[in-house]
Amino acid sequence: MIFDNILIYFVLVPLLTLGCLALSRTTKQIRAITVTAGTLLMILATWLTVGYLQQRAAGATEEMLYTGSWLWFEPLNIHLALGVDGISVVMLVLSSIIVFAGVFASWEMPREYFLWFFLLSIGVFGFFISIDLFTMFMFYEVALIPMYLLIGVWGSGRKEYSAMKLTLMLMGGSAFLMLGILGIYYHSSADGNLTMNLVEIARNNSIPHDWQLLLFPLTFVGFGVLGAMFPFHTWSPDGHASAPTAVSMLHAGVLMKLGGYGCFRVAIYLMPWAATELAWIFLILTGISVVYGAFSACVQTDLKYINAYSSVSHCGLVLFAILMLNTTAMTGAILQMLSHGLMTALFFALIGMIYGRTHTRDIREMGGLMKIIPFLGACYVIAGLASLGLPGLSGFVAEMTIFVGSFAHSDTFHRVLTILACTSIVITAVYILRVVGKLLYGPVQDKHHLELTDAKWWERLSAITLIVAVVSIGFFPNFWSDIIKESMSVIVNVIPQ
Amino acid sequence: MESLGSIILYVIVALSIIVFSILAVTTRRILRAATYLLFVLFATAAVYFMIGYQFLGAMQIAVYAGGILVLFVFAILLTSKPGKQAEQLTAHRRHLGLLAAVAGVAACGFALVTFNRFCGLAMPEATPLDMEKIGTMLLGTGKYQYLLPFEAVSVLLLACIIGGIVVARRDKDNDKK
Amino acid sequence: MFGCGVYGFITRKNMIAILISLELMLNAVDINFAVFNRYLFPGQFEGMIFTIFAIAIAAAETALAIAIIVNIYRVAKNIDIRDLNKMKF
Amino acid sequence: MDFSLSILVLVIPFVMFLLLGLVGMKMSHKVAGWLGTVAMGVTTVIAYGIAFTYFFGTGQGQIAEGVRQQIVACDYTWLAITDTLIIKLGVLLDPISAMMLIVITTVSFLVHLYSIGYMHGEVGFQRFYAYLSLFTMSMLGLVVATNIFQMYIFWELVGVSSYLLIGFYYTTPAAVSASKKAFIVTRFADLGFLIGILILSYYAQTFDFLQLTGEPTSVIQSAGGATFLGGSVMAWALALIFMGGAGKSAMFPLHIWLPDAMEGPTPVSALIHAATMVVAGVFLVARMFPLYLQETAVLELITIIGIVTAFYAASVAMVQSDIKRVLAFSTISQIAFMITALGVARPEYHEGVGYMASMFHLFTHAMFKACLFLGAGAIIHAVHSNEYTAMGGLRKYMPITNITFLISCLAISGIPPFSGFFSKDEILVAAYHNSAFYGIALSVIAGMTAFYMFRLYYLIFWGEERDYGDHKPHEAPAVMTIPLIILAAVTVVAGFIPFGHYVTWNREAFDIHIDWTVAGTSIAIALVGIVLATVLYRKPSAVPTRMADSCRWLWRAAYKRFYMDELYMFVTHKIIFALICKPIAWFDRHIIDGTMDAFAHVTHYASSKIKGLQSGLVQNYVTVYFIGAILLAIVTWLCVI
Repeated sequence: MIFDNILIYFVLVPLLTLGCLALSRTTKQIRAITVTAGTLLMILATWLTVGYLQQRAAGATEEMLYTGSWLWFEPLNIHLALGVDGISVVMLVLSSIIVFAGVFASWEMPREYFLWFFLLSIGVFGFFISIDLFTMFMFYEVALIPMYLLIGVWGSGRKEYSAMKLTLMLMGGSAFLMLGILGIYYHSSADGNLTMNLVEIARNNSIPHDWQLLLFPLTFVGFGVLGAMFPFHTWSPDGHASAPTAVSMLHAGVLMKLGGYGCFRVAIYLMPWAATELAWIFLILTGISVVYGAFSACVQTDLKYINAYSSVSHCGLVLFAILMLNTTAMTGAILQMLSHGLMTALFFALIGMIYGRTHTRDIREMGGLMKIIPFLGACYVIAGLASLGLPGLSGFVAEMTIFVGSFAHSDTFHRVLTILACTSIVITAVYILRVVGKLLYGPVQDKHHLELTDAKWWERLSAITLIVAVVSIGFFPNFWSDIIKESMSVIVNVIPQ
Repeated sequence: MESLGSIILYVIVALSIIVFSILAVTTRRILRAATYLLFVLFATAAVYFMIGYQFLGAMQIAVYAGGILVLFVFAILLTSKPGKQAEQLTAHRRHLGLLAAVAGVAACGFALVTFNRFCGLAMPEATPLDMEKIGTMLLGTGKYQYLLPFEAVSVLLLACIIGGIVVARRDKDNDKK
Repeated sequence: MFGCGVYGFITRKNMIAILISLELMLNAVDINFAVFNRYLFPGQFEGMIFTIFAIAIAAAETALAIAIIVNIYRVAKNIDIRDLNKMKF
Repeated sequence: MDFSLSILVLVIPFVMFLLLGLVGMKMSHKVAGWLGTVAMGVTTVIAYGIAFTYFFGTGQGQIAEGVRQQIVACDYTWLAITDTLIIKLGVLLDPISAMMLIVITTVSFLVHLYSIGYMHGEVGFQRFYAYLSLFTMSMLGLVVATNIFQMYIFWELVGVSSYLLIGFYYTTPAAVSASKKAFIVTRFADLGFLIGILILSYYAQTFDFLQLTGEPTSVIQSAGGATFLGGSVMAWALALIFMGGAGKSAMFPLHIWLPDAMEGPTPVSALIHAATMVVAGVFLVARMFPLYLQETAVLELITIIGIVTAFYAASVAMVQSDIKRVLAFSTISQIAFMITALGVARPEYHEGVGYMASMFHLFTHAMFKACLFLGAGAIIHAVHSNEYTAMGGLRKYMPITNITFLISCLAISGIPPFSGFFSKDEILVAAYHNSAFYGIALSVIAGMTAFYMFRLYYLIFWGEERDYGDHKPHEAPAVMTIPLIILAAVTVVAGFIPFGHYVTWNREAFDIHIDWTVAGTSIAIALVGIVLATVLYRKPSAVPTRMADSCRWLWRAAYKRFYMDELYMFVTHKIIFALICKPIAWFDRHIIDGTMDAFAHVTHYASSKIKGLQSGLVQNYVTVYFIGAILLAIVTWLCVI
């Protein structure tokens, strides 16, 4: 019945951890539980990937594997429909790695923190495994609420303000989303029995054109707000700056990918005609957000703000690539999601550790940390180079695929925008090196920085897991890009050329 | 046309009602307002008599003029030291009130004028109205009879009495203060 | 008369004055009932019965109002309407 | 001998990088140093083996009907972007890549050897060797790339390793900003390179060099004459690709990073800024030469940039005070020579003598420039200062360095017995063939090169004696002088290698014959330069200072590198940072954030206003109620009629 499908465990494991956490008392127990949960999720993800690949190798051609759907709410015909294709497998792997690293990055946190943390992860995992529109939206909300509490309670700086702002803006986004989903639901099938299931809606493809023109912007903006599209990105710098380490890791790493994944899975997959029509508006917006994020990162002084703006720029690139509507660019987008997720998580983990030691995030006050904390310094340089797009690390692979894919459009409008996006690699180089130069190299500015201790074993573990992931994608990209490309071609041939 | 006398009488009564009600509302001293209210009540009773509803007029005089007004006087004496209550009003409230009153009168006047079906209608012949008829009407259960409202009002009055007593009962601890 | 009642109700500060204007308004209504009944429906007496009931209820109401006023006076020592805004939002 | 061994050339340095990088800290300096050098030695031996079997070996269709075949040793698909555009990692052997293999591995091995002595006692010694092996790996990868994307991948890796090496002394802010500047400028050029690749890939639908250079004409036709702002798209693509090369080889507009890159340790400058990295641009143009031949306009552009850079660098080098800066500018001008040689090369004159000449010059230049840099390193190591004012009359104290320095100076200024003469002479021949103007310009610049090289030589080794206080400058230790001697020996011998037999643009053998008229003029100009330098600088005399004062303005401008750096700094800091980034950040903080906060504020204000209505005054309620009732009446009345 429900328990034979592997996907459901992605939600059950965090639920179980919530239960055990509620009972646990000492921090030792808490750590034990959270670590086992993290490792369990990692094992689940790898087992899912292996199983998925075997099924694909064995010639399973239908789009979604491990499908199963249980009726939930009769009148609206809402099912808990689960299913996973290449892209969601990749996303699940990403989120499980980040949750695992997140657990280690928040070692000294109290019990309640982990309660909300795992609730957040339930939302995230649920979102990726569900194919039913309504369940997707529900998990999306489940992922939003803990954000407020985690930032509000354990954050730093103007935490209440940014927690409030973050949640309100994302709620605003999800309001658009709700409109979009309802619109889609009511047009989901011509013959009357309306369905929430993504795959069926795509197959019927019965949403009339004029409705598509209305619903597409709604859903795209709804998810775009989370994916930090240009005008709606202001929550990201504040939200990340005042969130605790692991939360901003999970948020920047995975939740922003929820936006991108949603855009592409719901907005484009279900309303392809409108996608081709309206792509140019959003292309301009995302084009701006790529360059805009990079430029504003050049002048920030707070470490987390720099990283937040760089996530705005990279996620803008993701949305930019999705709107190119061809297989290469979209595969590139998913790769970029994967690589950016890992990179930002690594960045935030390191920034958290540095902040834990120097208690300041202002790069003007810090300097010459390379000699004092060599391990963290080296990891920071690797993370910087990865987000810079150094070949051999994941950033390069994703960006190149995106640029090659988006070059496929030969009209000058696309060409100009692509070149604009390409310039972002230079600006990224500028602000990454500025930070690395100020933070790690140069003379030590603050005397009492001298006796800082280097990374502890759990901090090393979380950093190393992420670095290994980034390097593995960088060295063997074909493995990932094949998985994504297969399931992407199914979606792309829905789009009228 | 009716007799000249009744018209004159009618005018006198109407004028008195209007004048006294205006006075009642605008006087400084509360006691004087009560007296003006008394005159207004008498004038209304006169109107009832004019249209031939003697029972109604009597009721009015007995209950209103007699009962309620006396209550008022008691209340006034109980609650305010005589002669002190010089009231002054904020201009804003006065204008607001005036505006509301004038708007109300205009609306009702306008409504009356448009239904001009009956103005200038002569007084129809007075149907005999004796107490026995009123009694049966009040207590009968036929088509035009009002037993149910009668009972309802009686219950209401009972509730009122009890309420009044409870509310106005002298509070034990209050006195000790 | 009804107009004066309304004006009085709104502008007066003293609660009893308000009650008086209330009475004015009620009487105005009673007159209307009676007169309309008399002119339009000479046969029936709804208007009159209505007025009778109206008067009865007015009496009850005034009694209660006075009781409340007395109580308020005992508590607040003055019956100025503006001080009674405990029930603010 | 099959070439599967060739992949080892890449793997060994990479393994060394990982080993030294991760475990290096634990090792002592000695162990790490020798381990790195031995590994590099093994790579050099393998590279030599491959190159010789390629050039001299028979069999396996090395030389099919006179054309030396391009052999793809191995190919591993790295990333299949689309079914036609596949990025492969592999090794492609053809004349220029084999020649480059020799150059890179020899220089890198000698630098490894040299830096054991030079870097003795430096903190982070192992890290230095790790970066060196990373650099060598990426440079070798770049050279043997089978497709243009693999070249781009290693191109970026070279950029990063040069960033790490330049910024080795990361405690000094100057080194940090220099490495940052180097990386950003090269990164900017790589952007051009990337866009060029993308255009090429879109039109030619392939990355592979064999297909691109195999039948260039079809590649150009495939562009279908699409034009973009005037020039044909292919011309744009090739120009952009050249821009990438220009950035890496420090051509005129993008040269600012090279002089500052001297902040890095001298062995780094020797390896990167003399022999290998700067030459990447030349190698790129050479690799894509058949395509460039289709677009002569681009070749003209290349020639012009080459000549401008050569002249600019030569003039600036004449007045620099820091010896490493002089050598840096001389590198820029020599690279410009090679680029111009490629620019002027046309298949119809003399079977593309320009192409062969530039490759030959590349080979010889790598040798003697590395020798010069290592020599300079030895001098700085002895005198502990870069400025020539602190040197003078060193010939007594450092005889070996003196001789090797002299040999390389003679080579670079093109004096017959040395290799520099042969390669530079070929370039001049090719230039004269193309157009007399280029020829004359190049010979004048050659003369200037001779002048500033010997100015440098005399200022260091001759001139009046500085009082070196108690500790006299001693000869560099053996491990540093051996590479010097080897390089000097090679510079002497290299001139006589019949380069034409091996490296030509269409891979047919072709023998060089010296065209004595051109050679004569170039030798004459070079001698004039040398004589002028000896007269001015051999004896400490006031003549040079008086000359400098006469044209004070020009001298200062040249010294300040014609204010190019200030211009760049102005552009980047003032314009980009102040006028773009800050307003955007401000805009973001206030306008967009502002609107969001404005929403919050508006709702708050509205709610406080509504709150006022519940004033608790009974009478307010009554009035409102009453007016409402009347309005309602009116409305119903209106609707009724």
